[in-house]
Amino acid sequence: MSDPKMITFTQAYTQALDEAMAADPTVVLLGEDIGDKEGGGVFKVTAGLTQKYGAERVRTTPISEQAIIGAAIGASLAGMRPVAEIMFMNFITVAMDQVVNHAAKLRFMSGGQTPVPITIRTRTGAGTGNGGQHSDMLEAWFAHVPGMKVVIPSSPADAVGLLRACIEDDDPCLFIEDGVTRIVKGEAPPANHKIPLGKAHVEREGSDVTVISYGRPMQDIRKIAAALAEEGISVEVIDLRTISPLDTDTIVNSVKKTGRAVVAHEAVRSFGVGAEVVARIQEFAFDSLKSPVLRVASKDATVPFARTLELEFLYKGSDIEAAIRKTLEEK
Amino acid sequence: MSDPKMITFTQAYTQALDEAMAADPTVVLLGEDIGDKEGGGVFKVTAGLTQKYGAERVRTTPISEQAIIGAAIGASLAGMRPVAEIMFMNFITVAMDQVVNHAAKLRFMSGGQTPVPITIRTRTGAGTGNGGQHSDMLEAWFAHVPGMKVVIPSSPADAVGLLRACIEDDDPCLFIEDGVTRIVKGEAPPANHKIPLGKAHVEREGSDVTVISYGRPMQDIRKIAAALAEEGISVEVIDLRTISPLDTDTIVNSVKKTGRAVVAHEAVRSFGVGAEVVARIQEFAFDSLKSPVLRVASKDATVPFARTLELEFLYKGSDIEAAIRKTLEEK
Amino acid sequence: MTSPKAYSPEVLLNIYRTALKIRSVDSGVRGLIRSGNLMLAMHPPTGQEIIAACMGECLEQTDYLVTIYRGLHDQIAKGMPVKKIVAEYHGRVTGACKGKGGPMHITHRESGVMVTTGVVGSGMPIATGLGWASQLKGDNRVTVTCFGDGATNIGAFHEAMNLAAVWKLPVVFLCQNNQYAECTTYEDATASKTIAERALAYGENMVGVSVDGNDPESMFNAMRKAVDRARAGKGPTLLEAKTFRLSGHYFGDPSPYIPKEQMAEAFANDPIVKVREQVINSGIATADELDAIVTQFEKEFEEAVEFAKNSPFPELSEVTTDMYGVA
Amino acid sequence: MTSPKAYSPEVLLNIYRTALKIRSVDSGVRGLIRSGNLMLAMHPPTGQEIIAACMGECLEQTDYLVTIYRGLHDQIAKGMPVKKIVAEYHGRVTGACKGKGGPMHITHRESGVMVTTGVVGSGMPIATGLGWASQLKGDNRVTVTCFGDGATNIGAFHEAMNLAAVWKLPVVFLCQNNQYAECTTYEDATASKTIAERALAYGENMVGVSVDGNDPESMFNAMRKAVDRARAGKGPTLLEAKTFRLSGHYFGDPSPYIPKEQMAEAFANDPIVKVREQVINSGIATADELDAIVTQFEKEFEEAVEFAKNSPFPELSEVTTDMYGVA
Ligand SMILES: Cc1ncc(C[n+]2csc(CCOP(=O)(O)OP(=O)(O)O)c2C)c(N)n1
Ligand SMILES: Cc1ncc(C[n+]2csc(CCOP(=O)(O)OP(=O)(O)O)c2C)c(N)n1
Ligand SMILES: [Mg+2]
Ligand SMILES: [Mg+2]
Repeated sequence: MSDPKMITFTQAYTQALDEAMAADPTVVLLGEDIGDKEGGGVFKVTAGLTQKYGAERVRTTPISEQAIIGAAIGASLAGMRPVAEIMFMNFITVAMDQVVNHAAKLRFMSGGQTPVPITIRTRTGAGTGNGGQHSDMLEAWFAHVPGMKVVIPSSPADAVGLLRACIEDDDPCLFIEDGVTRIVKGEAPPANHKIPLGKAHVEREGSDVTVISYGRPMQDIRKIAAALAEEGISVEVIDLRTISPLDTDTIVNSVKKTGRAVVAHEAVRSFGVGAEVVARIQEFAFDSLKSPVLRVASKDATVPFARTLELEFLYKGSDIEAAIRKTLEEK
Repeated sequence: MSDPKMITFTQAYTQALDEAMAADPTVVLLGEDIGDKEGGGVFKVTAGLTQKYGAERVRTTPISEQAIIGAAIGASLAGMRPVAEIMFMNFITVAMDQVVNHAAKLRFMSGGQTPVPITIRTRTGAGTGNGGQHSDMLEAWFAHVPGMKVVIPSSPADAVGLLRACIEDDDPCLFIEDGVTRIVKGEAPPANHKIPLGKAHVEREGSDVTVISYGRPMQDIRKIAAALAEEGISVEVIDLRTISPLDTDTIVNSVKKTGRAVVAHEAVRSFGVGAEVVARIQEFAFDSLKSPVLRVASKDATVPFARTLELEFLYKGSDIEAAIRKTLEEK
Repeated sequence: MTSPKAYSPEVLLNIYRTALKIRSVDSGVRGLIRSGNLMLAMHPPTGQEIIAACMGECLEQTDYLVTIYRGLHDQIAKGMPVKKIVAEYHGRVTGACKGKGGPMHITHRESGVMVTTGVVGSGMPIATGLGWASQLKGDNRVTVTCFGDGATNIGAFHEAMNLAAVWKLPVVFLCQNNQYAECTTYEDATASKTIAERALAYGENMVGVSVDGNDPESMFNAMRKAVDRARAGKGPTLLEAKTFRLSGHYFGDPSPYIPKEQMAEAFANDPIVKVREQVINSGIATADELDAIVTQFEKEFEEAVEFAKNSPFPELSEVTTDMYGVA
Repeated sequence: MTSPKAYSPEVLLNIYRTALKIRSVDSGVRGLIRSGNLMLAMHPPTGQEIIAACMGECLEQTDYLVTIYRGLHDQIAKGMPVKKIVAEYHGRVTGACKGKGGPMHITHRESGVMVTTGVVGSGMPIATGLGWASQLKGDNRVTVTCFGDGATNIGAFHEAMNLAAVWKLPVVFLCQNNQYAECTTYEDATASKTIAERALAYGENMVGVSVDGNDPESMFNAMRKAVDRARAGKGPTLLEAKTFRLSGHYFGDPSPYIPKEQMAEAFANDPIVKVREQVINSGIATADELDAIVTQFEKEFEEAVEFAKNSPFPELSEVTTDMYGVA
C-alpha cells in the first residue's frame, strides 16, 4: 500500500468547502478578500473556489463583520447554507450581537420556524507575534451561548469531517481554525468525510489518567502520551472536537475508569472551557477521583507581543506533562 | 435608635453616581436617554444628575454602543473617569470589540502607559417577560477577559459601595445591575461608602456547607440559610461581589472548613461562572471535599417569553435548597 | 404580482382598512394591559399605521419583512393573522412562536415575517442576507426592513446600507421617523437634517427618499417605487417615512420628555382621523361603512383574545426544544 | 501654537524631511525583515508618507493621535522617537510599550500617540472620546484619527462620525485612501464614489474634503484647515487623502490582486521622488542637502537598531503586570 496522501490544515478547510459546495448548491461563502480576484483569501483557504463555483457563490465583502454575519443569517433564513469567514477571531467581537442575539436564538425564539444553518469559520491562536488583538481563543464565550455549536479540529482529517458536518448542521456553528499550525500536515481523509458533531473522540485508550483537550494542544498531547507510554504510564486521550454541546458521557466514563484527569487548552485559564470540563467531572465522577483534576492553560493575560513574553504567556507541552505526573503522584 | 433608612437598588446606583460626581470632577456619565431632558434614563438611575452637575457631565448619546464605549475609553485616556450606561446587557454585544480588544487591553498593550479607568453600568436578568434579547447574564464572558473587572452587587448598600469602588478603580469595570429586583429595598449605607474590589464577602458563617453566589440569588440564599439554621443546618454564605478577579482564598478556605459547597447563579449553567468556582474548589480543597460541589443555575436555553417558560428556565430558590440538602446527604 | 400598481380610491380604502385593523389590535392590546388582563412590555405603533399599511399594499405574500419590537403594524400589514399575534402576546402555544418569542420576537414564515428584533439596528444586516438569497435564487422577492430614526445612528445600519448598495440588493430600508428614539429627540442624536440624505453616503445604487408617511398617497407612491426598483434589480432604497409616535416609547411611558404642545398637535393630526376624511371624500366608502369595518375588526380582536385565552400554555419542555439542547 | 499657519517652502521642506524620515525607517525595517534579522508582521506605510508628514506639521505635541496597524508614518510624524518604535518592534523592554504591544499596538503618551489599533475602524470611537475630554476640559487639543478607505465600511466609523458631529467634537477623521483594503479594491467594497462625500450623512457640523494626499501643498492646506476648524470648536472634518499603497498589505504580500500597470504607475509617482523635485525646485534645499538628510536618517535608524539589539528583553513577569493580574 502506498503512503497515505498528506494535507495541511489549510488544504483540509479548502477540501471541506469544495466538497460542500459541490454537493449542495445552497452552500455559499462570504467574507473579506475571499474571492479569487482578491487572491483567494488572506489565508488562501478559499483560493480557487470562485473559479470553480462562480463569484455569485463566493462573495468578497466590505470590512463589515456585522453585515457579514447578518447577511449569512438572512440568507440562511431563505434556505441557503452560508459559510462566513471572520478573518481573525478577535474581530468577531464586532459581530457578537448578530451571532449571539440572532443566529443562536432565532430558531428558539421563532418556536422552531426559522433555524439558522450558518457556519462561521474563524482563525486565531497565539504564537505568531501578532499581539493582543489577533490571538485570543474565545471559544468559551460561544459555548456559554445556548444554541451555538462550537467546533475545533485537531488534525487535517478531522478538519475536513467536522467542517462538513458544521455546514450540514441546522444550527449555527462556530468553526475555529488554528493560525499557528495551519501548514502542519496530516493524513488526508477519504472524499466526503464527515464527523458527527457533539461527540468527543477517544483517540487513545489508557488506564492511568485521562487527558482532555481540543485543537492545537492535541498535537502536544499525542507526543506526550506516546512518550509516557514508554515509561509505562497509560494515558487515555480525549479530543473534544465539539466544545459545545459538550459530550459529558465520554469524558465522565473515561475518568470513572482512570480516576485522574488533566484538561488542557490554549485559551486563558480562568472562566475557560477547562472549568466546565472540571465541573462536570467532579460532579459526575466524584467518587472515582483519586486526585484533583488539573487544568493547563495559558496565563490570565493579554497576549503579549515580544516572542519571549508570548511563549511565557502560552500553555506549554511541558505543563501538560507536569500536570499528568502530578495527578499520578497523589495517593 | 430610629429605623435605618431603606433605599432601593435604583436609589443606591443613583447615590453612588451622585457621590462620585460630587467628589471628583473627572467623573462624567454617558449613555442613551440618561439626561434629565430625556427623563433621567429609562430606569431613572441618572435622574436629577443633569440638574446637579450639568449637561456637560451627563451626556445623552445617540444609539451607538460602540461609540459610547469608545468615547468612554478615549475620555479615560485623557484623564476622565467616565461611567457609561449600556441600557441592557444584551446590547453590549455590539460593543464587545471596544470592551474586549480595547478597554481591557490598552493598559497592558501600552506597557502601562494608558490605564482605562472606565465603568460600564448595565442591567439585565430574566423574569420580566422581555424574552430572549433583553435578559441574558453574560458576566462569564467578561470574567474570561483578563484586564476586565466584573462586579455584581447583592444589596443596595453593596451597590453603593461597589459602584463607587468601580469608578475609582484604574481598570475597566463592568458593573451589572439586576433588572428584576431594582425596587427591592435594603438598608442605606453611610455616605461615601466604598467596598474594595476583588474581595468576596462571607455574609454568614457556618460549618456544614458553603454556598457561593452573587447578585439576585443572594436574596434567595439569605432566606434559605436562615430557614435551614432553624433545622440545625449551618450554612456559610459567600457573596462574591467581584466575579473577576475571583477571590479564590475566601472560597477555598471556607470549603476547607465545611467540606461541602453549592455555587448558584442566574446565568445559564454551562460554561458559566459556577464552573470556574467549582474548578478552583476541587483543585485547592480536594482533600476536604466530602461530596461533589453542586451548581445551581438557569437552564441552557434562550430566555423564553411566556411566563410559565421563563420561570421554568430560571434557577429557583428551591433548587438551591435541594442542592444544599443533596451535598449533605453523601457520607 | 397581485399588489396594485397605481394609487386609486380602492388602494386608499385598502390602506385605510389595514390601518384600522392595526389600530384596533393596538388599542385592544393596550386595553388589556391597562385593565390588568395582560402583562406585557409593549411598544405601540400608534400613529404609524399608514406607513405599514402602504408597505403591505405594495408587497406580495412571498416578500420578506424584517421588523422591530415596535412591529405590530408591520406584521399585520404583511398579512399575519391577528390571532397568531394575540396568542403569542398571551404566551400560548398557539401563538406565532409558541409563546417562546413574545412581542419583540415575532416570526411568521407563511406571511413572510422573517424576523422581529429587539436590538436596535440589527434587522438591517439580516435583511441584506434575505435580499442576497433572493438575488442568488432569482426568486423575484423583495425584502423590506423597518426601523426607527434612532436606529440610523448605529453601526449596523451603515454596514447594511453599504453592502446593499455594493451588491445592489433588492432591499427597501424603510425608516419610520417618529422623531423620537425612546426619550431622545431626533436632533439630539442624529447629525443629518433628514434620514433620506444619509443615502448620499452609498453612491448611485442607493436612492434616498423622504415622504410624509402619514399621507397615504405620498407614502404609497414612494413605497411602490422603492419596491418596484428593488424587484427590477435596480438596487435598494432608503425610504424615510415621517410620522409621530402617538404614545410613549412603551405602553405606560408617561413621556414627560415630549412637549405638551407637540403631543397635542400630533394627536390633532392622528392619521386614523385624517385619512378617514380622505376616504369618505373620495367616495369609496361612507362613514357608516367605515364604522362597520371598525366594528368588524373589534370583533375579530375579541375573538383573537378568546382564542388566545382558551389556548394552552406551552409544555414546560419547550424550554429546551427548538435548539440543540444541552441535556 | 507652534505649528506653521501657512504653506511655504520651509513648510514643504519640513514635510519632506519628515517623509524622508518615515521612508528611511520603513525601508530599514523592511530590510531587517527581508534579511531575516527581524520577525515581524508589518504593514508598510510606503507611499503614504506625505499625508502623515502634513498631519504632523499641523499638530502640536499635546494634540492626540489615534492610528492603526499601518501607523509607522503617523507615529513618526507625530514626533515619536524612532528608537522607541524600533525597540518595540524588537520586543525589547526599551520599546515604547516595553515590547508588550508590538507594531500594531504602539502607544507613546509623551508624543500624544494615544492608541494604535489592529482592529479596523475601532480607533474612531476612541478618538471621539479624546475629543470629548478636550471639549470638557477646554484644553484646546485636537485629536486626529487615521484609518483607511476600507475602514469607512465598518459600523464604528458611522457611529463615531455621527457622535462627533452631534457633539461638535474637535476631531479630524483622516482617511488615507490607498485604494485597497487588504486585497479588495475600493470599488468592490465601498458604495460611495469618494470617501469625503460620506460626510454628507452627518449634517452641517461635519465637513467632507477630498485631496491628493501625495501633494504636500493640497494636503497641508486641507489638514491645516481641518485642524484649525477643530481647534476653534467648529466641529469635525472628514478629510480624505488620496494615495496609493506602494507595497503589499503586509510586508511579504506579493499582491497578485494589484494589476501590474497600476502598480508600475504608482511607483512612477512615488511621492518621495516627486516631492524631492518640488523641494529642489523651490530652492529651499539642494539635492546634496537632501541626500545628507537621508544619510542622517539612515544613520539614526542604524543607531536605533543598535539600541534595540542592545536592550534587554522584558522580564517574564511582565506577562502579568500592567493589568490587575489574576495570580
Ligand atoms: C442596540 C440597542 N441599543 C439600545 C436599545 C434600547 N432601545 C430600544 S428602542 C430604542 C429607541 C429606538 O428608537 P428608534 O430607532 O427611533 O425607533 P422607535 O422606537 O422610535 O420606533 C432604544 C434606544 C436597543 N434595543 N438596542
Ligand atoms: C474589524 C476588522 N476586520 C478585519 C480586519 C482585517 N484587516 C486588517 S487591515 C484590513 C484592510 C483595511 O483596509 P483599509 O481600511 O483601507 O486600510 P489600509 O490597510 O489600506 O491602510 C483588514 C480587512 C481587521 N483588522 N479588523
Ligand atoms: Mg423613533
Ligand atoms: Mg486602504
